[in-house]
Amino acid sequence: MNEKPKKLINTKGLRLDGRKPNELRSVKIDVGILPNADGSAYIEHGKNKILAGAFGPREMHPKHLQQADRMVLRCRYHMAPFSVPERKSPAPSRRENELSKVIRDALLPAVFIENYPRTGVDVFIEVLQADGGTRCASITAASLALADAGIPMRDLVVACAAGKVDNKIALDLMDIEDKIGTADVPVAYMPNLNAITLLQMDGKLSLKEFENAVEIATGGCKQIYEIQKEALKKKYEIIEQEEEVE
Amino acid sequence: MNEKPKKLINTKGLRLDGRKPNELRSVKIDVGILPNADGSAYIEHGKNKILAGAFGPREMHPKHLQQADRMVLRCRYHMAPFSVPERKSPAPSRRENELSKVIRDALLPAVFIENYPRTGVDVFIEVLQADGGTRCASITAASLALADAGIPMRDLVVACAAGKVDNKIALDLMDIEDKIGTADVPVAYMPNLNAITLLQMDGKLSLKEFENAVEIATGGCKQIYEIQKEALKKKYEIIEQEEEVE
Amino acid sequence: MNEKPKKLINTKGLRLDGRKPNELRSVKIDVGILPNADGSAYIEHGKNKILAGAFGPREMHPKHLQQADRMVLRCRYHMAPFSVPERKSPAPSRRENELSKVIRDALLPAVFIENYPRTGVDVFIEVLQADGGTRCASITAASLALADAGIPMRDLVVACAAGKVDNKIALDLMDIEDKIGTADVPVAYMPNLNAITLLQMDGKLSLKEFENAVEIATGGCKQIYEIQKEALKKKYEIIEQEEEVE
Amino acid sequence: MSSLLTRVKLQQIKKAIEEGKRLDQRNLNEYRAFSIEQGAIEKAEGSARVKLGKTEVLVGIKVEVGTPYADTPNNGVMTVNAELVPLASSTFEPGPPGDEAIELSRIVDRGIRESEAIDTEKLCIIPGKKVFVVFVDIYVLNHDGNLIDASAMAAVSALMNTKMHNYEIVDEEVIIKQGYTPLPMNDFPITVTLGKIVDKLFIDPGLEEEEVMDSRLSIAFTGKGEICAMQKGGSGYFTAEQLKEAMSLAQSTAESQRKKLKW
Amino acid sequence: MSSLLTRVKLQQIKKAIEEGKRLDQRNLNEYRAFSIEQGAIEKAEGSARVKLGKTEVLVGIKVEVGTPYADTPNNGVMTVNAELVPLASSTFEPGPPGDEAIELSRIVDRGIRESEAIDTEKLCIIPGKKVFVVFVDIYVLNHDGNLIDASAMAAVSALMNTKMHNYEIVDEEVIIKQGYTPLPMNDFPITVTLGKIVDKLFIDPGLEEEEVMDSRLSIAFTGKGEICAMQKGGSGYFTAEQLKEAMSLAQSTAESQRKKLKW
Amino acid sequence: MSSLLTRVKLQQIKKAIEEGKRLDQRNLNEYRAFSIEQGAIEKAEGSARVKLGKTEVLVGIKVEVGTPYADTPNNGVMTVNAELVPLASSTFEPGPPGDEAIELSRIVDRGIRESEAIDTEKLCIIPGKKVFVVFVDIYVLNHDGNLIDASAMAAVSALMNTKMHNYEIVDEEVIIKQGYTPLPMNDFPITVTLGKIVDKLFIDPGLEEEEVMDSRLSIAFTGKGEICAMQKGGSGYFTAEQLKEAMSLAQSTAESQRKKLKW
Repeated sequence: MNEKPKKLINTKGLRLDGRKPNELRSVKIDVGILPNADGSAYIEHGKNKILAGAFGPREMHPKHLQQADRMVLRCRYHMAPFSVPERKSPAPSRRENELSKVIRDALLPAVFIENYPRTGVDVFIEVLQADGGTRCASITAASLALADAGIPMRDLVVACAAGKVDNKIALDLMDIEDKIGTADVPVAYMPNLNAITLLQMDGKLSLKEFENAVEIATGGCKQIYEIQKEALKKKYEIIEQEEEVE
Repeated sequence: MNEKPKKLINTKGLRLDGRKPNELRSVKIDVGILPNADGSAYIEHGKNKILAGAFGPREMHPKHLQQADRMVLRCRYHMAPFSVPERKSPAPSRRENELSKVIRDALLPAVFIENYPRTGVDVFIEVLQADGGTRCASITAASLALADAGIPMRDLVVACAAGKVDNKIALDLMDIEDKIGTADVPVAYMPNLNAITLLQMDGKLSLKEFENAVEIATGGCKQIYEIQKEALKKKYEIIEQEEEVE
Repeated sequence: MNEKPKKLINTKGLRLDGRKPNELRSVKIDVGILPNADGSAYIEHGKNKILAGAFGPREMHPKHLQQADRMVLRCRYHMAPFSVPERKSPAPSRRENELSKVIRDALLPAVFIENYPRTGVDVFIEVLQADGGTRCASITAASLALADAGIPMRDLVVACAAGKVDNKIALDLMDIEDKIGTADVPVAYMPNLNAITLLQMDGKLSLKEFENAVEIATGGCKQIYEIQKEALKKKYEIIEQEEEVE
Repeated sequence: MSSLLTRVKLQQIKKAIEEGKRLDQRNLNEYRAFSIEQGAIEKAEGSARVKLGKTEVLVGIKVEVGTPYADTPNNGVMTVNAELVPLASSTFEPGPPGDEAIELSRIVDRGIRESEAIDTEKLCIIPGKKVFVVFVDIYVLNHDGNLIDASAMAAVSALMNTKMHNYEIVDEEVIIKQGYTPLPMNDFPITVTLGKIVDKLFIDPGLEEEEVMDSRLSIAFTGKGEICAMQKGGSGYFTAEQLKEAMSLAQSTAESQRKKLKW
Repeated sequence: MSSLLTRVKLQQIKKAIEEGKRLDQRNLNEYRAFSIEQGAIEKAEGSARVKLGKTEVLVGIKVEVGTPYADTPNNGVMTVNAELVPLASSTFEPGPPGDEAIELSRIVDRGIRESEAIDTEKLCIIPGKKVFVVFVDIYVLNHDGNLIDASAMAAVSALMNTKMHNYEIVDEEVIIKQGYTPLPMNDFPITVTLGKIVDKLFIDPGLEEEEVMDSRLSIAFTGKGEICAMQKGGSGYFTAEQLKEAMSLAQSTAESQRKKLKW
Repeated sequence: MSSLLTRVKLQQIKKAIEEGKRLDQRNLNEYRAFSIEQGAIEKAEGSARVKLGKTEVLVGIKVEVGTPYADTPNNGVMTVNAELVPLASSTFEPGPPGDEAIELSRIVDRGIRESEAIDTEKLCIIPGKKVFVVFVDIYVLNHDGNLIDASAMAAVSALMNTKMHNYEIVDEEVIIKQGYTPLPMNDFPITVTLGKIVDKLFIDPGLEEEEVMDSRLSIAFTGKGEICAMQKGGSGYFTAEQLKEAMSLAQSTAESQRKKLKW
């Protein structure tokens, strides 16, 4: 039942799910959906389903990790045991540990960390269903959770990958394309500052292909950025309406 | 060699060890047998052999667990590797963790925790041999260890189970009855206050059978309560005698 | 390929590597080779290759381990995964934990621990290649790392084993002799004080054989002591030369 | 926790209940409204997301081939795990399950196991060698009280929603075929939790009520109304009379809850 | 630990020993009285409870079927584990064995292993595939000094008391039969520990003596009087002369201890 | 870390780089001198010790028989682990690998894996059952900056130096024979790391430079000049223009580094 398809792009130039090479999967985002978190967001990016919650700024524990001149940002990327085809142990894997670190490195450039010295902010990311590109969708949601928590930020961070499938550079790989394809380049981006904050790669690409991949990935980021902003606006419209009612 | 018997109650109405359905196993208790603990008790309940030691009230470590308005009670239920037919790893299992929690919940109602704010009391329970009903025997011993340590208490807590074997409600199941029987209801009880402080159940019982089981379990508790008090008295008689001699 | 030799000492009285029974393996030592450690030493003892680094005296963490009247010495003996024929997990084994403790007990008698109250000194030992006698070579290197860090000491500690192979007491067993031989006696020694600070044994020896083994082991220690002192001197000659040049 | 709420509010809650009222306007024997979304995680073999007031629990089911226990060679295996993920409450810490999570998973486990809800004999592939293992993973997404009932409800809803791959056995190897079969279920338990303050009992405690209540009692009932699991929690106690009242309150609540489910 | 006793008392103990006396009236070369209760845990394959002064150690033995080590395919396996359970001393913490417990288990292990006390060849079931594994679990129930000797004595006593199930092999499977056979033993080691303060040696240190002594030396002897294991501990040292004195003191003590055992 | 250096020195380093200079007199695009000693650990199947400035990394390779992954039954397995041993820096703590060590091992892993440096098909012994497992253990012995490049270089050098035992298969068992074969290698990647301060890029950051730089970019190149792995680190970012500049700088550096290696 795990037979691999031979072609990822058909003769009409379409991918297995009908997308064109430079087409995003559908992206839906809701902000502020976790009552107990200070900020939160839920993203469905293709079949990925991911929750992000931000807590803080709050007193930093343990104390010896406090920084006298800035806020400390911590991230935890975690996958639910049922999020992947074979049950995943709930203990964090080395991959999850690495992704927690690179996601933090991707969010940090956006945050005015000097604003709240001695405090800590925790971002918890839970992947409920995974279908390729979870680290990107996690960053997109986590940056909204931070914004929703009222953390001062230079810009939202938005992320999307591009890769190489059937010898073509394609946008936003889903799981099977990631597995069978020959390269994957996840990119996180702050559109207003034209700043790349996450960049990883595996596979093989020429320098030219790589530049092409980064270009179409940032293009994808710009599209998702609009959805991000819309989701944030919607949350605050609802709040304003609620306030009017009161 | 592990052939299961077909009948747990024979035609004369007696169980595999010759007891009647509403008969306790033999219970022997010694108080104050651990020189280094502040209070201690040893119980042989049937073939169960269990030690409990109490330490405190003492300074609570780590400090952030201190409570400004009360004493903190901690319990650890632990089984020796050789206490069961197949060697048990000494690392605490999920079952041991759960039992530590429910035993603590069973002892707490008896303790005047507001008497010693900021302090901690630790109760350590070691099951040296297990034969069904260890949580009950542990509670019986642990409450004596607390009393022996001089912790002010509303009453002793005493525990005993009842269950259903061969379609009959029976008192104080031993291991094989617990395994083959169809229900087990462990009950902890403070006789003077008529207060049930532990109640668990697994198996299937009608509401009526359940009420019956609780009734005969509390009956068993009352019998063991006498043995508890006797053991406590014996310890203090010995001390008084020793003091007279001096 | 793992065929065991039948004889460890041949008809000429020589061992598998050509040594006589009371002959040491070659020992080379360099002091001060780790730039980031406060003191360090590298030893090649036969095919053993071991690094030791000392850090401190420095503030002791965690604070509750501080001692008001003395310095605290901590040791960690650790083997690289590639140091032994079958890859070793990098997590410390029970053997490594025990050796960390006995090595600390072997070094402590040499250190004036009352000189730096409230501080801590850490000695980290990494076995890069193991060939029998790693605990002894580790002690020899670790005591030099402490001296190189400027920790005040009564004497250097030097260590060497003796054992029984082919019914003969022999000095400084290598791995295969340790495995096939019938006894091994590692000894650590402070030559100036004639003080034995580590003594372990496994195998079977008569009291007389044991005394003989300790005697030739301390003899070996005395030889290595000269190499130790030479290595320390060399380090400080180089420093003095460098200072002259400046 | 008491730093999270003013002592005043907690006192009010307590006082109200002692007077037979609740601050959220519920009657003492009134359950909060709940919703169940089955199949929320379409890539899992089964799943359900339950909202009970603001408490939210997601359960995902994975079914994999494994080995049976030595003493039940003809039965499949069920294992329940609960994660109190830190985004659900500022009081939850990342890390391996603590006592609270372990107790939660074990209560849910017993309710399912003792009611014999899953027909584990039908999960046997090759007796003594290969069986299906059903992993029930409880994921608490928001904590607003009564995690036990919400988790039990989500677990049972997810199991009722579970589809296993069809398979055949070739040379003792399991070969997955096209199509799916529902997980074989005999029954489903309903778990009802009530709280106690002094001598007042109330159904389905909310988070703030949990902080002031003396004790908790959770009871699971089979489809025939038998009791199949029970757990007392908290630092208080029940008298025999209170217990009787609690049992009857729980049973009638379980019946009315069962009617709301369409299975 | 020094907070547990007044410094004054510790000074007295030290001073007394320097003068050749002990505060508990023992001679320097005098062992505390001990008792051995074999079979204390009747459901284990073997067990023994040893009291040495107020020190109390329980050892239980389990014998199970397992796989041999690759380099000894014809030999059964022995494994020793020690738990310093927290009810034995306010200085013992719950959790995985620390350095002290690990050292304790390894000293006891070496004494048994190097004396070849267990006839491990007789524990082979199917060479290279199945052997008996002997689990020696040391449980320290009260700590009043010299855990090494008490544990070694309890471990050996438990092994001498161990009975294994009879079995037969059918199709490479081990089938348990009725009846029992004693664990095959060749020998049993006696372990003697002595302490040193300045230049005075004394046998069987008590807890308070352990707190003031410079160093410790533990020596295991076979039935023929050979040395089969040794371990120095503590932050002090032994001169060659002290070592010689210690060895002879230990050997004569081991002989008299051995006579007290009836095996 | 800033307690390790005076703030003054860190300010100087930063200011110098902003002016296009480096405090250790290197040009921005200049690598530190390095040396490679292959075979340092003669008892391992392969090993290499790399010094890059004062940074020192030892990699040892063990090759053992294991089982393949289910989805690649015809391929051997490679696994990379990194230990930041505490003698390498006062900032490294003993214990299981932290985030930094895990990231390091995963970057090195991806460079080797994605360049298909090892011919893993030749490491298959019995398809689906037995393959060779290549353990790459990175041991950081001194930390003076740019652990990524030093570790990648040491790992590749060790693999190029690795010799496996000859073997034959008898009854599905692997029998080791006399003699050795080199590990089958197709290619070797070169990894180049650069730092960024404001808009200045510089190659091969030293330890102090790492403390003041905004971000880091590591790129691995195959023998044909393709990119095969990449990782951005640190709390800063790259603009599209900076990224282009970084790629071209890294590529030319990788080419000149490759020429210095004789393989």
